[in-house]
Order: sequence, then C-alpha cells, then structure tokens
Amino acid sequence: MDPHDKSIRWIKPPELGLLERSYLPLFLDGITTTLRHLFSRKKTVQFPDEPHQIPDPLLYRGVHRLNRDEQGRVKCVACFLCATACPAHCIDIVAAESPWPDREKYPESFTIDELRCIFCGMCEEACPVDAIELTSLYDLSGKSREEMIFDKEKLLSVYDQTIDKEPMRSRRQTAQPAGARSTLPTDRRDGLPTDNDPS
Amino acid sequence: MFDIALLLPLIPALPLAAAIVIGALGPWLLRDRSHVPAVAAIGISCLLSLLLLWSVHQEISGSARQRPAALAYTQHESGGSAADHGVGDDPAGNRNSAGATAVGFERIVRLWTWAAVEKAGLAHTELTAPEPANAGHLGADASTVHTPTARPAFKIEIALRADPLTAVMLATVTLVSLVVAVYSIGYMHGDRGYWRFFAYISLFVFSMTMLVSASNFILLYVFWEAVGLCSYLLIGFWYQKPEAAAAGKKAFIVNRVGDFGFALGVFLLWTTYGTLDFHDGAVPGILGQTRLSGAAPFVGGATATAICLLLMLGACGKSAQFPLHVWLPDAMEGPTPVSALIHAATMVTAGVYMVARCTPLYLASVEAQQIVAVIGGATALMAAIIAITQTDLKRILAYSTISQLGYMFLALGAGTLAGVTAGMFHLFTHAFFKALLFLGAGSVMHAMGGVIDIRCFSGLRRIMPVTHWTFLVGCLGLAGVFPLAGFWSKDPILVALHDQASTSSAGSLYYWLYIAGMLGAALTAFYTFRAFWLTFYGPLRTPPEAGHHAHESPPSMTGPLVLLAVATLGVGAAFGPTRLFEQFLLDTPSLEYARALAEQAAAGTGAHVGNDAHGAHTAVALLSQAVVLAGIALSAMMYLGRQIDPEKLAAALDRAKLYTLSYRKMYWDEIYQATVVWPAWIAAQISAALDRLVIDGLVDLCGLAPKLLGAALRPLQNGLVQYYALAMVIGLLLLLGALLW
Amino acid sequence: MLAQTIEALVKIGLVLGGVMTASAYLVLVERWIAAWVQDRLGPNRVGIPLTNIRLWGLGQPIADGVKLMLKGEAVPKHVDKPLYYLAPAVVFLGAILVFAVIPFGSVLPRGIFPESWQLHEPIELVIAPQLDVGMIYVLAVGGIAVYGVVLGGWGSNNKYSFFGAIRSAAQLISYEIPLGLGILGVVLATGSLRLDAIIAQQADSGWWNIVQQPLGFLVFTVAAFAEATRLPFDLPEAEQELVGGYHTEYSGIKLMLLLVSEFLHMIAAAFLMVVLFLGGWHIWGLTDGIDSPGGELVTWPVAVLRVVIMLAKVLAVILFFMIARWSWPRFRFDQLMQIAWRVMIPWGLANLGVVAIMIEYGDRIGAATGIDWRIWMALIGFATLIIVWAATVIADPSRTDNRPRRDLPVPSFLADEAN
Amino acid sequence: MARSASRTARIRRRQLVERRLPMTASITMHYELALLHNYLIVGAMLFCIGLVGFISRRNMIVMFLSAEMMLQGVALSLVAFSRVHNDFGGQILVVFVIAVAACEAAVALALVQVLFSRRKSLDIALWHQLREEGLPPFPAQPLPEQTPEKPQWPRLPPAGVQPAPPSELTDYRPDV
Amino acid sequence: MIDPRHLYILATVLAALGMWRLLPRADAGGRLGGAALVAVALGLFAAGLPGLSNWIADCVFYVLAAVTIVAAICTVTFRNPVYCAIWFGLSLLGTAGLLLLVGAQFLAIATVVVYAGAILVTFLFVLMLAQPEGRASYDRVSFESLLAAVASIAILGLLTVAIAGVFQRSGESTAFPAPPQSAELHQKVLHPLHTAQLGAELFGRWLIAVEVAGVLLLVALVGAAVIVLHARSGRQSSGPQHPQSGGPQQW
Repeated sequence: MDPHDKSIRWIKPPELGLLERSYLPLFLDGITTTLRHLFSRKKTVQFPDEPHQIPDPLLYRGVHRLNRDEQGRVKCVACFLCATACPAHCIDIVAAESPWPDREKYPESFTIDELRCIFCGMCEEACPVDAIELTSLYDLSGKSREEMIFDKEKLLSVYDQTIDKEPMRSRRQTAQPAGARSTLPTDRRDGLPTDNDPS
Repeated sequence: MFDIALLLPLIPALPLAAAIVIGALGPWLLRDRSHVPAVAAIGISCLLSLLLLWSVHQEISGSARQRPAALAYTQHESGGSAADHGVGDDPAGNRNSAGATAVGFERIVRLWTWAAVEKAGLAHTELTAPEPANAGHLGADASTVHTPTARPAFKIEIALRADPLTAVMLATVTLVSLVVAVYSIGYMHGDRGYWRFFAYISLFVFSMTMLVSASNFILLYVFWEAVGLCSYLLIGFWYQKPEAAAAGKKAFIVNRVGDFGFALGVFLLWTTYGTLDFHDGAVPGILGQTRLSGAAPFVGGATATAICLLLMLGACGKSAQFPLHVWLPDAMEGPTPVSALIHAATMVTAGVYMVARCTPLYLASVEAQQIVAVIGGATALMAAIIAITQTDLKRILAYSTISQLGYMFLALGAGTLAGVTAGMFHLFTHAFFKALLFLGAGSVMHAMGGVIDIRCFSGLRRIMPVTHWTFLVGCLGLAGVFPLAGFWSKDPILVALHDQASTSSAGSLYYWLYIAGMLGAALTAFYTFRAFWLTFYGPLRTPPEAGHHAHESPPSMTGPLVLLAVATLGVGAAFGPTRLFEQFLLDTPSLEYARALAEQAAAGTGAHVGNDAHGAHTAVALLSQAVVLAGIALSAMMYLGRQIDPEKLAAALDRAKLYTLSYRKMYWDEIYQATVVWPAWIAAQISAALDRLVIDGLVDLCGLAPKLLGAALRPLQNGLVQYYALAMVIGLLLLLGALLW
Repeated sequence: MLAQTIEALVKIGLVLGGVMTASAYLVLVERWIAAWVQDRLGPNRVGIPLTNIRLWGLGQPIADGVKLMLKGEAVPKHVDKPLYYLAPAVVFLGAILVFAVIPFGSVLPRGIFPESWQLHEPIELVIAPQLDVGMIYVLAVGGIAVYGVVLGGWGSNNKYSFFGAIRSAAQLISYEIPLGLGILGVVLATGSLRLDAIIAQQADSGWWNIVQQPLGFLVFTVAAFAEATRLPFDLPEAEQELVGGYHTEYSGIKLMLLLVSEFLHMIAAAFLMVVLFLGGWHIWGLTDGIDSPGGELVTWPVAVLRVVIMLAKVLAVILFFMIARWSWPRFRFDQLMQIAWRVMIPWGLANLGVVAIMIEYGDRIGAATGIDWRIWMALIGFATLIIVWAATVIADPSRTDNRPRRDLPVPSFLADEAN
Repeated sequence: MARSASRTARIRRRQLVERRLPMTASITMHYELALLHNYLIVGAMLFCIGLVGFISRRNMIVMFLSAEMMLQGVALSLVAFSRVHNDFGGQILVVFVIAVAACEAAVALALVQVLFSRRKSLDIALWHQLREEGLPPFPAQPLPEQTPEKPQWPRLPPAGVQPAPPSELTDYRPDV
Repeated sequence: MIDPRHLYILATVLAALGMWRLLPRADAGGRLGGAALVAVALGLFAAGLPGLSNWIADCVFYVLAAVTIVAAICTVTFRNPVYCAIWFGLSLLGTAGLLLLVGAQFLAIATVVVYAGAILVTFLFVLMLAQPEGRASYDRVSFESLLAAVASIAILGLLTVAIAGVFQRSGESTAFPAPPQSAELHQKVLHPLHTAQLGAELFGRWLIAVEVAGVLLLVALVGAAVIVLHARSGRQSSGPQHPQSGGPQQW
C-alpha cells in the first residue's frame, strides 16, 4: 500500500480517556468476562452419550436419499440435472429406458460418492421431480472408501429409514407459509429492499 | 524603613534581572510585551533611587548636627621640600590647615570580593609615611596612621557607595531612563528587534547605575566599558543599515582610545596610591575619609597631572570632547530614544561624573584643571559653530550635546567648588531638556516617516501641537532663557568662570574661556531656534515618506514629552535660586573636601566666597540673557521673518570658507581619515604581506623536512585499525622477549 | 559423600519428575480452562486405556506426550541443522535449570537420617541449597533461555520463525530489566539473594512482600508474564501473525520440548512470584516459623503442610496465568516495548527507591510515630503504586504513532509495487 | 558452605601429595599455587586467542567478540590472583571489567549498526578513512564468488492444476 | 625429566601453525590439519600443567578449560559469524564454570547474566539483522593470518613460559609469598556469604569506583542512543520533506 495514495482515507484512532488509559476498565472487563464464562453453563453436547438434537431437520443437509413415488418406484427420471448441478461431481447416473409408461427414462444406476460430496444441496435444488433430497442424518461414517459410495439401493433404503421423520419436499412446500418476498416494501423505485431501510 | 544597604544593590539588580528575563524569554514568549519587564524594573529602580535620595538627605540632615568636631589631626605644615616626592603642592599644602573636619557623607555597601591578590603592590611607605625630618612634628596617633604599610593586597571589591553625588546621578539616570523607556514603547512599536531593544535598554540602565554607584576604579572601569558596549549595541541596533553598523564601530573604536587613557590612568592610580578604592579599606582609599581629612595626602606634581590627564582622556572619549568628539554625531544612527537616553542624558555625562568624582585629584594639579577647562571651552565653541550649519535635526542636537558637555567640562575646569557644582547642576538640568529635545525630535521623525532633515519639512506646529510646545520649552531651556532650567545651570558656570578670571593666577586664560562661553551661549540660542523655526514654522510641508496623514505621536510618546517639559520648566527654578542642589551635593566627600579647601583659601585671602561679587554675578546673568536673546532674535530674523536671507549670509561667509568649515564639521572626520585611518591601513597591508610572504615562507620551509619524512613512512598508515593492533602486538612481543630473555 | 549425592539425586528426581508431570498436567488444565472460558467442557475422555474409565480426561497428557514422541519428525531441508537441533535443547535446559534454586518447601525435620550418613541436616527442600547467588542465578538461566528461541528462529531459516525470534530476543532482553528491578526490591528488603532467606524473612515478619511492595509485585508479575511469553505478551509466537513463531518449523519431540519449556517457564515464574512476594510456604497461624534457619521446631506435619501450602499457592498463580490468557488481548509489539521501557522500568526504579528509603529510614519513622514501620512501608508502598500509576496514566507513555510516514519517500519495494 | 568446608578439609589433607603427570616430571605444587598457575595459563590462552581474532578477522562483530574474549582472559587471571591473595580486589576489578565491557558493547553495537546501515556490510576493511591521504584503499582480495546454495522453497502449483509429485517420490513412496 | 617450559615452546609453535591453518583464508584448505595441530598443542599445554591434587578437581578443571579454549578457538576461526557468537557463548559458559571452580560465585553468575544474557544476545541480534544472505566474502578471508597468528601465539608462548618459570623457581626459593590456608580463604574469599562480602567490599572500599562505573554506564547508554538516533535523523533529513510537514497528522 502506498501511503501517499490520495484515495486513502486516514481514520483517526479513538482518543482514550484517563480511565481507559489507566487500563483498569479493560482489566476488569476482561477478567469478569472470563470468570463469568468460566463458571457458566457449558454448551458442549457429549455426542455419543447424548444424541445431537438438530434444531430444524428441514434445514439440515445430511445424507442423500432417493425418494419413491406412491407406488414405491424411484421417483428419479434420470434427467441428469442433479449431476450437472453438482459442483463436486459426485453423482453418477446411468440412464435407461423406463419400464414404466409415465416417464421416458429411469436411472439404471444412481451412485453418489459421499466422500466427495460437499453437502451443498444443489442436487436437491436442481431436481425437477423432487427425487433427490438431503436428509438430516449427520453421523455418516464408514470403514472404507467403497463403503461410502452409495448406490441406488442404499439411497432408497435411506428413504425408507427417514420417510417417517422427514416428509418429502413436495409435501413440505405445501406447509410453507406465504412467500416472504411479497411482504417487502414496493414503494421504492427499484423495489429492492436495502439494509438501511428503517422498516 | 528602607535601608540604604538594601536599596543600593536593588537599583541596578532590577534592570539586570529585566535584561536577563527579556533576553531569555523575549524572542519567543514576551515579544510585543517585552517592554513590561523593562519598564517595570526601571520604574521600580527609579522609585528606589528617589527613596535613596530621600534616605541620603535624611541621613545628611540628621548627621549634620553631630559631625565629629575634629579627628585630631595635627596640622601638616607645607614644606618646600615636599615637592620632590609629590606631597603638598601649593593647593595641597594649603588644604591641610583647613582642619578638614568635615568629610561628607558616604555609605559603602560591600557585596562580595571579586578578586584578592595578596602582596600585589609595592610598599607605599614613602607615600604615607612622613619625612624623617618631619617625624618629630607629628603626634603619636599620626604615626600610627602613618605606619609603613606592607605590600598592599590587590582586592577588587564589588562595593557600591551611596553619597549625594551618586544619589543625584542615580535619580537622574533612572528617571530619564524611565521616561525614555515609556517613550520607546510607542516609538519602537512594531520593530523586529523590539525585545532586543528593551533588553539592551535594561542592560544599559544596569550598567549606568552600577557605574555611578561603583566605589572603586576597577568597577568604574568595568561598567564604563559596559555602558560603552550598550552604546555600541544600541547605535548599531539597526545593524542591517551599513551606516548604523559603521557608526557603532566608530563609536566603539573612538571610545577605545579614551578608555585606553583611562586604563592607564587607573594603572597609574594603583601604582601611586596602592589602592583603587574610593573609600577606605585596609589602605586609605583614593577618595576615602582618611585621605580627604588630611591624613594621607594627595600626590601632586607631574604624577597628578599625568593621572588627571589620562583620566581626562577617558572622559573625553566617553563625553565626546574635543579630539574624540567625532563619534557622537554619527551615533545618531541609533534609535532616537537611545540618542536621548545614552547619547544626551546619561552615558555621555559619565565623563563629567567621573571628573567631578575625582575633584580632589584635579585639585592637586592646576595644569590639569586648566587643560580640562580649555578642552571644555574649545569643544563648546567648536560644536556650537558646527551646529549652526547642520541640517539634520538630530545632528544639531548631537552637536549641542557636545557643546553642552563642553560647558560642563568648562565648569569643572574652573577648579572651584562653585564650578564643580555648577557643572553637575548643568548635567542634571541638561539631562531633562536634552532628553526632551531628542524625544521631540524623535516625535517629529516618527511623524515624518523617518525623515529628519529640517530642509524637508516645515510648519509642523499645526499638526503636532504637543511636540511643538514641548520642543519650544526644550529650546528655551537649552538656550538658557531666564526662568528655565538652562539659565539656572548655565549661569553659575559663567559666574564661576568669571570669578576665576578675576581671582585665579591664570586669570587671562579663564577670561578668554569666559568669553568663549558667552559666545557659545549666543550660538546655542541661535542654532537651537534655527532648528525650531525651520521645523515648526513656515508653510506646512511634509516629506513624501510621511504619507498623507502626518499626525501627532501617540500618548505614550507625548506623555514623556510633557513630563520632561514640566521638569525643564520647574527643575531649574526649584533648585537653582534655592541652591538646594548645591547644598546637597556639598556633602559628597570629594566636594566637601573642595569646600574645605575653598574655605581655607578664602580664610587665607580674607575674602568670602560668593558674597562680594554679587553685583558682578548679576551682570554676568544679564549679559548672558542679552546674548541669548540676541541669538534668538537673529535666528528669528533669518528663518522666521526672513529679514536676512540666510543663503546670502552663508555665501558671504563662505568667501572665507567659513560656512564650509562649519558645514563640513571642521573637517575632523577627514583629518582622522588622513592621519589615523589611512596610515593604519597601509601599515596593516604591509604587515600582512610581510607575514604571508616572509614569515610563512620560513615556517613552510621548516615544515618541509617532516613532510618528506612523513611521505616515506606514510604507507604504514593504511587506515585499517587491525594493522595498527598488529604493530602493537609485535612491539609487545619484542618488549616481552627483551624482558624475559 | 555418597549420601549427599543420593540426597541431591533424590531431590533432582523429585523436582524434575514433579515439574515435568506438572507441566504435562498443566497442559490439561490449560485446555480445560480454555474450554470452560469458551463454555465448552474440554478434554474429558481419555482415561485408563482399553477401558471405559474416563477419569475426567486425566489420561489426556499421557496420550499427548506419547503422540508427540512417536510422531514422525519432519526436518525441513533449508534449516541450519546444528542450530536447529541445538535450539530445543537450549530452551529446555534454560527452562529446567531454574528449578535448581527454587525451593518447593522449607526443610525436613532433623534427625531422620543416621549420623553416619553425614548429611547436612535439616534437609532443605531445594536442589542446590546454600547457593549464595540464588536470585541472580535465576536471571542468568533466564538469559540463557533466550538463546534457544533466537537460535531456533534463525536456524529455521524461515521468515516467520525469524520474526518470532527477533521479537522474542527483544522482548526477553527488555523485560529482564523490570524483572530484575522487581527482584531487587525484594532482595533489598531481605538482604540476601537466597530464596529460602527471602521466604524466611516474610515468614518471620509475617508481612508478605506483596503487601510491602505492591508496585514491585506488579512490575515483577508483568515482567514474569513477558518472560514466560504468556498472553498478553506472547508476541514471539503470535499465531495470527507468525504461524507459530520460532517453532513454526519444529515437530515431534523437538516441538514437545519447546512447548514443555514454555510451561516450565510459567511454573518457574509462578514459583518465583510465590517465593518473592506471596510468602512462600507461609500462612499466618499455620506455618509461622522463626525456626527456618535451624529447623528445630519443624515437625513432620509442619514440613508437609508447608509443601502443600507452597504448591497450592503456586497452583493458584498458575491458574491466574491461564485465566489471564483468555481475559486480555495481546499487545502490539511497539506497545510491548513501550510498556517495558517507559512504564515498567520507571515503576521498578520508583519501587526500588521507595524500598531503599524505607529500609534505611523505616525503623526511625516507626520509632518516631510509634507505629510499626512495616505498616508505614505498606502504606507508602500502596501510595507509591497509586501515584506512579496515576502519573503514568496522565503522561501516557505507552502511546505510539504507528501510522505510515507519508512525509517520507515511498520505499523502493512499495514503489515497485505501485508500478 | 559446610560442604565446601569439608571438601577443602580433604584438600588440605592431600594438598602436598605428589602427582605424576603422564609426560612431565613430577611437579609438586601447593593446591592454591597450582590453581593459580593453571588459571593464569588458561587466561593467557584466552587472551591470545582473542588477540588473534581481533587482528585477523574482518567482520566487525567477530572483532568485538574477540575483544570481549581478551577481557575474559584477563578476568580469569584476576580472579585467580584474587584467590591466591585472599583479597577481593581482583574480583572487584573483574566487576568493573564487566561493566566496562557492557558499555563497550553498547557503544560498539550502536556504531556497528550505524556503519552497517551506511555500507550494508560488516566488513571492517571498508572503513579505512584513517589512512594517510593519497594511499590507495585497501585492496580487496579477489575471491571466487561463493554463490549461496539456492534454497528450495516449497512451491504451490497454479490453481486448478494437480501438483506433480517430486521426482524422488515417484519411484519410492514410503508413506503410501 | 622434561621441563614444562620446553613443552610450552613446542606447543606454541604447533598452536601458531594450527591457528594459521584454521583462520579463514582465501585458499580455504588445511583446516583439518590445523585443527589437529591445535589439538596436539592443547594437549601439550595440558600436559605441562601441574595437577590439582584431587582427581575430581582435575577433571572439572580440565573439562572446563578445554571447553573454554576450544570454544574460543572456534569463535575466532568459524566462518559464519552467528556460529562465532554461539561458540563465544559456550566459551563464556566455560569461563563462568572456571570462575565457579575458583570460588567466585558471584562473578560466574554475573558473567553469564551480563555477557551471555545481555551482551551476546544483543550481538547475535544485530548479527542476524545485519547478516546478508550467504557467506560474506569478508568472512572467508582474514588480515595477515600468518603474521597475526604467529605474533599472538608467540605472546602466548612467552607468557606461558614466563609463568611456568616463575612457578618453578618458587618451588626452590621461599621468596614466593606463601599461599593462603584454606581456613583463611573461608574467612574471606570463600566465605559462605560470599556475595555479601563482595558487596560490602565493593560498596565500601570501592564505592567511588562503583559510582564512576555507574556514570560510565550511563554515558555509554546515552552515547549509544545518541549515535543511533543521530544517524537515523541524519538519514531522514536528507529526505525531500521536513518530517513534520504534511504528515498524516493533517486530519
């Protein structure tokens, strides 16, 4: 940085009062804060002993699952949108002619490498049929790399395990309240909210 | 209430403190307020001086009643054989029969001893001891006084004295200084060296008060030089002006000539008397009670004349008397308040003061007295003649100062008590009216934007009424018109000369001096009023430098003028006819001695001093008034009424080169240039060439041999310290080896 | 001779073992406190291996030590190898040697060993008893410890390490002066450089030096923090700026030596604070003792109690060290230096002067006023503390102007960048 | 102290025992005198080694180190004399030597710092202004320029490109 | 019977040659040989020393002396100035040990505190800041290495021979002052309160000298500060602007 740069705005450091210069307020402030926290309630969760409570399972992004439709078939139509959207390239789909009349394709194999996955939820966003979803299962672990590559069956089994706790997204959305954006002020010319807006 | 011992050191100490404070803080803290410490210190000093004056007066009047009747001195007969060792020339021989009981009033304040050298001088047994032949005639106590002294110690005491003379001088000096300092506030306002000016002024007041209150010759000499230094600094105050710098240098160098004489006089005093103190110490002081009361006689003869003339040389330098007067007109380059204070009222009178202080010494040498008188008379007349034709207002006043100082010396040289007191009284009054005139001239100069040439302006009375009236008072005072100060002080001088002309053995000499004095008085009146008419009357003209709004000076300048004008009006009448001043001064030991001598002489001749010649005195006064009025009238005719054309008169005079002689200041500067400056310069050039070519050449020749040797050894000094260390180690090795093997 | 050697060896073993164990467990304590201050629980799992017994995590230090010792060591290629290897050894040596003169109790009772062993009884609980220069020895060893840091930083041939080393050298040298000044006050009050004499003096008079010389205590404490490079003075290894400071390039057992040395410094500083200012093993009414020179009155309970009290005090001071770490932010380097040279050294000098005056004239003042002169000393000590603190606050010497100098020409490297 | 008392008691018992040196004649010497002798020789050695360094080294700081070493040699001798005379004078002189050394170090370091900042070098040969005028400056000995070994810093590859494994690791990878 | 003086002369010659080979030189060879020569010379010197009548004292002395001297030689001969400083530190520690051995506790510790703890670290500090990259050419050559080594070591030879000669004569005559008895020593130099004794002497008999030394330290402190500050301000004033004009103070 060139100190002669005219565009630099030099900020004046705050002037300290006599009391602040004496270091005592800072001293007392520091030690009282420390002591208060030293004896305050601890927030640690003793994980294996106590279960970890996820505050809102609907917002948590855990292990994937492949949803089934009402007839128990996989909902996926092998459109590759999720694989395209995936930034980690961890979804591998092999499409095949659909055996069912209501769609053209279905995934012959559907593999997610959970080790590469970054749990960003892009696949969930991209899916046009709500076939792939992220559950709130967080304690994913395995003893080998192969074990961590989830195939279609395993993903469907995740659905089977979690469907009771977490309904499918299509059903979730119906439960959502009316869109928040509609309540934004529109009298401004650009119609966009600003952070400074007192309302 | 106030002890003299406290007052006396405080008077100089305060201005010194002010000078130090201003010098230290002036440039960055006081700046425009620099006058505050100076004026405050000088004001308090002035107040203390007046208190001192009063205290001295109280002491005198209190102790006059109970003066010891006699100190039991036996009469010392004047012996013809005394002449060979210098004791008892005729006045000195006579004075011992005066009884000499009254030795005046003095109070010595010893602050500390500056230097003390044991057994520095020669033993002065032959000075104080009576002759073996006369030993039998002396009383027992006289022999104790006259015990041969061992070699006296040379001691310089910082001793101040309070006696009437000192008290009067202190009061005059501090009063005028105060007035001038107040005046300077307005006059010097806005000058770059404002603080410097007041520092110098304070320093000057310190030096001057120390000078007049010093009680030995060393201290007197030291502060003699100190006032010279202050004068130099203040003349060259505007040192950027080459004229001012040159004037300062000139003043300094010319003064050195006088001071050299003074120093020689002091040396001679030491070798003669074995002490330099005025007062009595371990050794009877030169002007001490012992000597004055007749116990230790004054040296007479050639020694006395030499001492007096050497001291006189110093006085000539400081007081700008005849051969050494050339610096004073140039000194007008300094600020006008400086001219008023230093070069008119106070410092230049130091010579007069010193001669007055040493009256007993002069009384011991008639020749010296007469030379003083001649120099004074010549100076008075010469300066007056020069002043007639000058056009610079301040120079006119400067020459008038020289002339008036000449009057003072004339009075001192009269050799009578009346003369001495008259001289001192003239000094006293002159301080007021000359300061007034200078300050008035400064006021004019201030208004005229720095122009002081009287040809450049006229008719200023309309725009500067206060200055006009006060200047008029000053002119009348200087001219010596009847009820003003100048009359009351100048008249006794002429009277003393007249008396001396009639009574002295050298009557004709004093008669001519009396005529010169009269002539001088006329010329004084003439040139004073010439300047006055030209400045304040006639059509109103101002120089372009004055701008469009030439105006009266501010109150801080006119106030002092009015004050001094009132003093000029009142002081002569207050002290002149009442003889208060004279009576007061007479209690000074030196003058007391002169009085005793005079009384004795009067007793010897059977006449009574001052009484018989009353009619003659009135005549002298009337004559002088007539002469003065004639001078004023002539100038009025020439410059006010234009009845006589001054140019024509000048042309007529110039046919005999008289006008040019006066106008060119009698060519004194040219004479000095030709006789002193050029020869000295040529000698310096020759010496320089000699030094450069011959002596340096020889020295260089001697230096060549080591140089050649050095060139051979030079490579050893290669600048790397470690090689030097190696050389040391090898040397150590050789040394150790030699020791151990 | 043999018995004396054995005695010395036993004491060395006790101290070394105790201190090393303590430092290991203090790491655990430090982590606990760090966790608690941040509302966490801290390590609490590692207990007895191969069982489920957790013991609040008391096995953690062993696990840490084993891990560090067994870990692969990476020696970078660019280091100056001799210096790089020398540094941890010097640091550790400097840290451990201090304990030679630090007493960990008073004395053992007389007569517990046979006469024929020719032991000098009573046994003093310090490795090198009777060392007449005890306090200066501490300073000397502290001075040696600087080398390790400097050499480590230089030998690592890495700019972060070098910055850390240079900072550390400057900091440690600077803070040795206030440290010495704080010690000097106490030494002056005691009249001896020996640490046991210092404790004995406090115990005999019943006035701890913290009461007598609060200003000295403050100066010493701050200097001790800085010498131990603990927060808020841990500039040599400021993680946010210097990665790891002088031990950036170290790993494995060498890193462990460096880290342990830091804890040893802290322990030594705590011991010194306790010995110099907090009365050592002395508690009023419990372990008063006029007896310390001969130990005649020391019985076993008293001897043990003194050790316990001393260690308790030390532990308390160490806990303060740890809590302080989380309470106040790190100083900037210029502030660090300002505090040393313009605050702590004048304070130390003021304290020294006041102590000297009180030692010389205190009893006369006491005699003149009829009040115990130690009360006077305490009062004057606190008054001095308040006065110098107030003077410092008003004079504000620790402020520096760190803004870039715009009146100077642009440095060449910046000019290049601008182009 | 008592311990050292007993030690010296033992020494007193043995202090006149003859001892045979491997090569030299048997030298019988009082313990204190032997101590003095040995210390004087060690002190002289330190002094002279420092002298060698001071004269021959060109690095200013090494020169100062050598000078300090000479002081150390003197200090050793003084302390030995102090002991043999049973007088503190020698030790006190050493105290002053240390004080003077501290002063010297302070001023010297300040000077070195200033000199270094002028020439960016600690070479004393650059400072030979003391030499006589007209002499050539100290001839720098031509030395083969010793280029410092180029340090191998770890380098990060450009973003997005897999770093190539180091050549020595392609053949043998003990960690895999 | 071999006169130790002959040993010393031989050792001197070897040591001079060895030092010459060890010093940094342009040809940069023969250092191993130099080291060997010096080692032999040191051995010869050691062989000439009289024993201390106590094998523990002997061992301690020889070890400490060897550490001191070897470290000193390394200080002088190493090319890298940082190593020189480190070696000097070791030499100082050896010296401190020697001082401790002779009973000067306080001086031993003071040497470590002042020299090793303060002076040397500061040297190191400056050295590290001032050390340019790589080995400077001036560290690889020395001035007049042969002459310097020979002259200096010759002084060593003279000194050692003289010392040995004096002590040999002392065995024959009784003119040599009698060495102090142990009890006397424990009364004074080896007093248990050694530091207090030294301090009393220092601040009693030598108080004026202490004051002078204090003034000297103060002067050195001020002088050092002035030198550095003066140099710094001199550099700055050559800049284009006045330091206080137009700085960041102009908010």
